[in-house]
Amino acid sequence: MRGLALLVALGMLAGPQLARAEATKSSPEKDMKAFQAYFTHKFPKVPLKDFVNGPYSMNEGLRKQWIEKETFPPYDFALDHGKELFNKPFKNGKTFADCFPNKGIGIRQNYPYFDDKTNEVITLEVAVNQCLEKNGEKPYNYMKDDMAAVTAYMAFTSRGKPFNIKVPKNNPKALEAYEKGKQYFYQRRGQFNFSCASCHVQEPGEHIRAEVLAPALGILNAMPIYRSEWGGMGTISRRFTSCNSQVRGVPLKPQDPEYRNVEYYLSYMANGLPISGPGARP
Amino acid sequence: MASTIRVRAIAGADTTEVQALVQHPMDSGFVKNAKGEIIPAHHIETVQFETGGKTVFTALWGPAVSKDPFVKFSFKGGKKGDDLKITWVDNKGATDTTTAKIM
Amino acid sequence: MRIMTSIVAGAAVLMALTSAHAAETADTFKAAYEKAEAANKKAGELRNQWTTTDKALKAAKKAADEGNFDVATKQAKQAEALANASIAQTKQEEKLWPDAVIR
Amino acid sequence: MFIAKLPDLRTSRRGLLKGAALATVLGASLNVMRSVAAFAADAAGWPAEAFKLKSQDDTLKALYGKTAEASDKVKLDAPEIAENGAVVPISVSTTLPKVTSISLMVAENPNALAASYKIPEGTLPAVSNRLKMAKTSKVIAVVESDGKLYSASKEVKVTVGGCGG
Repeated sequence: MRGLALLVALGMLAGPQLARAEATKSSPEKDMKAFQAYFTHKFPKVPLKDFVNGPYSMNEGLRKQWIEKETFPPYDFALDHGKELFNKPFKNGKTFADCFPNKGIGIRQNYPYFDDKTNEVITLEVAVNQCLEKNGEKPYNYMKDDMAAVTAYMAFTSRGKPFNIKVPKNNPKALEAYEKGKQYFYQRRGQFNFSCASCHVQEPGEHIRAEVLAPALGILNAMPIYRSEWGGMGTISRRFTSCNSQVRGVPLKPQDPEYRNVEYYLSYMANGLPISGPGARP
Repeated sequence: MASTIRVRAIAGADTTEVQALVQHPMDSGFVKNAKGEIIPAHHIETVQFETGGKTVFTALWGPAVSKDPFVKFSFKGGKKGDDLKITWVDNKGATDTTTAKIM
Repeated sequence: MRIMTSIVAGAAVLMALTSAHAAETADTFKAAYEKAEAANKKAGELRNQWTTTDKALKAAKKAADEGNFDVATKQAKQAEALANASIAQTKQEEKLWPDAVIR
Repeated sequence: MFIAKLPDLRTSRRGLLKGAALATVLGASLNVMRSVAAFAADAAGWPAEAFKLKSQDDTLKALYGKTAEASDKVKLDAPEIAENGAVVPISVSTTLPKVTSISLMVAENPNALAASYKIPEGTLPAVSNRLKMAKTSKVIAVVESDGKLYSASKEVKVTVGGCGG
C-alpha cells in the first residue's frame, strides 16, 4: 500500500504521468455518458427521454394507471397555487420574477448551478428561499406545501427543456462539489447499508416490497411530485430525506450542502433529458 | 381563495364529457395521525352536477373515495358556452359550488 | 449486502453481551449514556447517524427517568454499539464507494 | 424505496386516482321532466346506513332492497395490480338499458360501499373514479337497469394499502 502511494507520488512529480493520476478523478462529462449508457443498456426498450417518467417508463401496468391519472393530474391544485404564489407581489411590491433570469419562466433546467461567489451549489429550492428572504418574506418549508407549489409551477413552465447543468471547468470548487455529490450518491449509509445507487442504479424497475423503484436517471426531472404514498406534494428535499429515513439513516437538514451536492451530481447525470415536472408518482 | 373544484366539460358531437377533481382530504376515519390518534372521518357525501336547470349526475361518496376525488361521466346534449354547476357537501356540512362553462 | 449483515450481526452480538449485566446504577447508566452520545455525535459529524441509534438513546433516557437503570444502561450500550457500527460503516464506505460507480 | 417503514415516518397513503375511458354506449331519449323529479328526491339523502355495512349483500339490500345477478353486459375496468391502494382508478360502463344508478363496492374494505352514482335519463351509464382499497380485494360494480340489479367483479391486487399507516 505504501509502495503504491509512493509510486503515485512519484508519478505526479514526474509530470508526464500526470494523466494517470487525473484518470482517478471525475470527468463529469464522461461520468454522464457512462451513466446514461448504463440505463439505456439495462432498459433497451425505454427511450432515453422516457426515463424522466420514472417507474412508469418500465412497467406497463403502472403506465396505464399513470396515463389515466394524468388526464386530470393530482398535482393540479398545487400547480395553480404555485402560479398564484409566483405572481403575487411581496409586501415590498416585488415578485419572484424579480429574482430570476427570464423572470423565472422556463429556467428550471438550469438548476442547480454552482455559485462562483459563495462557492456553493444553488438549487432551485434554495434560490426560491433566498428570493423570499431578500425581499423580507418568510422562507418556505423546504419539504412541501408552498415550496412544492412554487417549484411545481416553475418546472411546469420549463417542461420539455433539457437539463443544462454546468460544472465550470475554471472553478475547481465546482468539481469538488460535484465529486462530493457523486460520493454521497454511491456511499452506503443507514442501518440497512444502502446507498442511493443500491436502489436506483442497481434495482430500478424491480419491486422493493410493493414499490417499483425509479431509475436514478431522470428522477429529478419530474420534481416536485405528487406522491400517492405521501398523499400530497413533495419537493426534492422531501425525496432525499425520505430516502435516508427508509434505510434507517437520520436525514440531514433539507438543503444541507451534501444534499445540494447530490442534486448537482444527479441533475448533471440527466443533462439533455427534458424537465417533466411536476410529476405524479405512486 | 381558489375554488376546491376543477372541472373540464367538453361538448362533443352529441354528448358532453365531464371530468371533475375536488380538493378534499377524504379522511376515512380509519387512519391514525403521528400521535396515534384516529383522524375522524371527513369526506364528501354528495356531489351534484346541474346544467339547464336539470341535474345530470349525482355522486354519493363514502370514505373509500380517494383523497382529492376524481369523477368522469358524460351526458347527452350540452353545448359550448352552457353553464355547468357543481356543488359538493361533506359530512361536516361544509360545501362548495362552482359554475364552469362547457367547452 | 454482506457488509450490512455483518454490521447488524455485530451489533446483535454486542447487545447480547451487554445484556448479561444486572443491577445497574444511575452512575453506570450515566457513563454508558455519555459514551453512546459521544459515539453518536461522531457519527453525526460523519453525516451518518442511524435512526435506530436515536431510538435506543431515547429508550435509555426514558427508562432512566423511570428509575429503571438496568434497562436504561442496556439501551445506552446498545445505542453505543449502533453508533459505533455506523462509524465503522462510514470508514469502510469511504474507501469502497468508488467500486460502485458506473463507468 | 420502501425497504422498511418506520412507524413515525409513515404518512398517509391516501392519494389521488385516475379516471378511465368512458364507453359511449347507451342510447336513450331525453326526458327532462322525469329525470328532474327523480333526481331531486334522490339527491336529498346520502344513504348513511348503506355506507356503514360490511358485507356486499347487506349493502345492496340497504341501498336497493334487492340482490344482483352477474352480467357480462356490465364492464368493469380496474388495474390488475394497483400502483397504490390509495388511488385505484376504476371505471364502469354498461350496454344495459334504462340505467338509473351505478354503485361500486370493495369487498375487503372496512365498509363495502365506496361510491354510488345516480344516472338520470340522458346521462350515459358509464362512470370513472378513483377509490381507496385497504388490501387485495374483489371490486364489484352494480348497475341498476330497468329496476333490476346486474353486477360484474374483478380482483385487484393491492400491495400498498390505501387505508393509511
